[in-house]
Amino acid sequence: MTLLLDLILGLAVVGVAVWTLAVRENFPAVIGFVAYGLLLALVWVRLGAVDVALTEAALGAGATGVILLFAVVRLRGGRAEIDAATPGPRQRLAAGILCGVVGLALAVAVLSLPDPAPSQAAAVARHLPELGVANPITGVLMAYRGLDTLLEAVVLVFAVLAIWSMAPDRRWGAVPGPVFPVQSNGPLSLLARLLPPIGIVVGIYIAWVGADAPGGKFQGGTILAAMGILAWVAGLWRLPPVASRGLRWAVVAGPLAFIGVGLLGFVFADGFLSYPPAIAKPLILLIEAAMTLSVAAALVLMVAGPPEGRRA
Amino acid sequence: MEATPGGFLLVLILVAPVTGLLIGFAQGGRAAERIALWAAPLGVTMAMVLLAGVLHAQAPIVAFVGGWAPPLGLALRADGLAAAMLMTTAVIIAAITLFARADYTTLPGAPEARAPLAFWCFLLALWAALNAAFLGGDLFNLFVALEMLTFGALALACLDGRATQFKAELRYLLFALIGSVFYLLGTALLYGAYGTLDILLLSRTARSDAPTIVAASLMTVGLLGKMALFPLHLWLPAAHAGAPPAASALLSGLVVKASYVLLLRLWFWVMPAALLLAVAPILALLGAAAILFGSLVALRQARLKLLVAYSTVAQIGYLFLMFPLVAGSAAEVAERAWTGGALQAISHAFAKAAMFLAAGVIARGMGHDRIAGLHGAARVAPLSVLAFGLAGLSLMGIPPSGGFTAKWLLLQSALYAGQWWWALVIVAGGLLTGGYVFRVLSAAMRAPSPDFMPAAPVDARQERVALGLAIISVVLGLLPLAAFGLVLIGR
Amino acid sequence: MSTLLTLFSGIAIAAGVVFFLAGTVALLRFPDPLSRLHALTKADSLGLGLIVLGLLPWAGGWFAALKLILVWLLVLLAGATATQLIAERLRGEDPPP
Amino acid sequence: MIYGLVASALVALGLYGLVTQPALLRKVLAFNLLGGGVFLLFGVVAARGGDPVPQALVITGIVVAFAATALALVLVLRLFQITGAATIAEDETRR
Repeated sequence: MTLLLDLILGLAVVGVAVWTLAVRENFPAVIGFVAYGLLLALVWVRLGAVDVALTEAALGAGATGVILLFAVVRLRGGRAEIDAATPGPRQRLAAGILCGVVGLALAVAVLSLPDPAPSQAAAVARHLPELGVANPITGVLMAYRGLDTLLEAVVLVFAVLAIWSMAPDRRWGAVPGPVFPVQSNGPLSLLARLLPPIGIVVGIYIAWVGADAPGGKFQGGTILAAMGILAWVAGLWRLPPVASRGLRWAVVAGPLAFIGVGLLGFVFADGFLSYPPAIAKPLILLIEAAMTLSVAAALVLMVAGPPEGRRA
Repeated sequence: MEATPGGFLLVLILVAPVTGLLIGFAQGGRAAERIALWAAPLGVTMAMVLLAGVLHAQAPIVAFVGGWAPPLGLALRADGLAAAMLMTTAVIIAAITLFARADYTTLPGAPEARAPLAFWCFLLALWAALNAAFLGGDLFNLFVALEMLTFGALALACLDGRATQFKAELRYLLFALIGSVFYLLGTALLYGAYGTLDILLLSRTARSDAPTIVAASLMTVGLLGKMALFPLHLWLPAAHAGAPPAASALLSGLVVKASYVLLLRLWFWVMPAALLLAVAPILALLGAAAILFGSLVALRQARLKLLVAYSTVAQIGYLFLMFPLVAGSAAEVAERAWTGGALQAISHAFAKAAMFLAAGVIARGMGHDRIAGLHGAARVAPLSVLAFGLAGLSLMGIPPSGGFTAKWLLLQSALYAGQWWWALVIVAGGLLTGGYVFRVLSAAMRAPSPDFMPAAPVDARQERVALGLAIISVVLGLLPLAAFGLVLIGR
Repeated sequence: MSTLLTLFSGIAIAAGVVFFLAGTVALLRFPDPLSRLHALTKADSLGLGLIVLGLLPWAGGWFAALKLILVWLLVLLAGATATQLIAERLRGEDPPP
Repeated sequence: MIYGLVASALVALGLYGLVTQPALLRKVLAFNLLGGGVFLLFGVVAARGGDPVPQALVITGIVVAFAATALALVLVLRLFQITGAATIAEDETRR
């Protein structure tokens, strides 16, 4: 029964992927991609990885889908150029064979992975009490592999600045992204008024429970970002200009808090990013709170894009 | 391996530029510039202390982040190679900081502008990413470092905001992303097979089974794409030549070396010797092709910056000649080849950074970078032409430059190992390099036409920085060979 | 008691699935966008509501039950808004009949 | 494991799309399909060992992939705004 379910789900994912690649128009392709992401989230649930399922649904399908849609709306035409650049059947066959070989090699490699599978599960669980958290993923992300997470948070700052730096010089200092007209009534405006209070509670809740249950800063931050984007698109909230100090501190608060707590580890514990067991959980929650804010801010800015409006 | 004293230094050298970047970004362009100016001497000092520490201990310095030992936690390791690369990075970044002040300064009271903020932040960013890439002891952590590197390199290269550059950088991004994906696939398989991604732990357990072989192939192809080894070099010339000079110097001199060091770690640490023996000749063959192809194409370039970029394609090739010479050779020959390879990476970093900076100054002074029209360049920017020539000596491998020592070590070990054909490639590459360097120099030395006017005044300090880097690339060859025993520590 | 609950849940969820199926068939078979929207949202809202209803007894605590109901309400809200937006757009594009 | 095969198929498909689709937007889309396959491979590895570590790696990976996508799309849009080009095919106007 479950095998059948997995089989159907697997086939559906591959089917949607094929369709997304094959369909000629951009818009349905993006819709197909969002469906693909949601199906993948289901697969993650089937694999027992609810944290990843939440991340995939929120970031992989949701946020990625939004920026792809934004791009589709703004990229019009180019059909002739695209057709001219389409590779011929022989090139496509060569590419197909090459990709097939890669896929086949992967399949062989996966099927010949050793049994029983090596696992760090026991080690991860053994040290969780020292951290005061119950969600093993949070333990890995915040403690054992904290450096990965810190660098990843910095990557988000890189991305925001890199995106901004693509702007034309004359737009520097302006508001990021297009400015949407205020929708004083209509369904979008209603949604943008109704949903954010609920969404903000849900986002903070998901970030908060991350210590002990599936959830965390990236999932919660994405929900917060979605609320911000909704209010922005409905014209109810104006993004601060890129020159805004407050905005920039919001983007860097998470990684800075991470580094700050990490450096305190030199004084109070066994070195960088090491938490004294007595206050490990409050420290982790502190970092998570700052990171939630920064993730949300960075995501809104990444969706909005480089500054386009007039100088503020 | 246990954590060693001094591990905090590894953390500081990684965290300091990150913190500087974050605060600089938040506080704006002028703050970022000031932070970068302070970071340069601090960085060189930290790298020197670290290098002295490794030399003193004659063993790698190791830190376990958060006190969690691998396989659960992440290790940072500074062996001799890492210490040498960190030092190289710190010096070149400091030089570029000095060079770039003329282009990207924000005057007091002036509003923040786009390019200066982005430049100083991403200079710090690239520095942090390079440090992370040289120190990282975990294959996934290194993936994150490589991504940081890609983003930073991309942003710096696009700083001028020209459309042609966007196209070149998109091509770079596609190569880099496919490279990342291949690399990541490999790490997934390795984790599935061994339950760890720590380089040292893997080196003790790696087998020659199907998952390992597939992982090794995928990761190697991915990294070769990122470092533009022939025939995956297509993106490099336009991406590096079109960037602003300070960015080109970083990209060509340092960024490609991060993938190289990672490739060394993958093959000389992680993978079992039997696999390495099989793959080494293929890598060297590609390297040889890169040397010959890159040099020949460089010889035919009409533009100075593209010539320098194709020269990078060629010089990257030398880095791969060491693979078959280290693998399976007697210890003494292997040590020579290893030292030669590492020294080539270092001396090329200095020489290529000098060359790109000099080319940038020359292009600005002349108003263009067409080689045929460079007559009079030696009069407009004499020190830059001198820097170009000195750096060229190192690239050609003429004594007493660092490039000479590197290529001489490789050549010797090729002969000792009985693989004389690589020696032929080294000599041929040197001759071709001489050809394209002299082409530029002879054009630059020519007297200009009587009505010649420089397009813009050149900045004397920028010229001196380029010359300084070129001199370092030469002086490296005057150091006693024992000094390079450093890169053997922890091998 | 528990057999009765199981029966209740089974029927509610089965009914919900039927509504989903009907909505999907309508999406594929109906001729114009407006009638597709009409059928789809009705069927999905009710279908999800029935499934949530069927799951409530098994939620294991009032907090989880509340979350299930919240999910349904949010889907209702989002569905209604999206439908309105699509319909508005359609009306704006087509000439009035 | 079924999902190991699904992951391999997704990687092959995504790679094929990335290489053969000429439009930049579709290349970015294919890159994300490909990413889904790569992450799924980590998921299979995690499920085999009941191990949370690869799951944490995937969360990091998804965030990085999103950042890369956002950056790539901005580059694509800027290129389009300036030149009207929707591909990176070589054109003869350069140099």
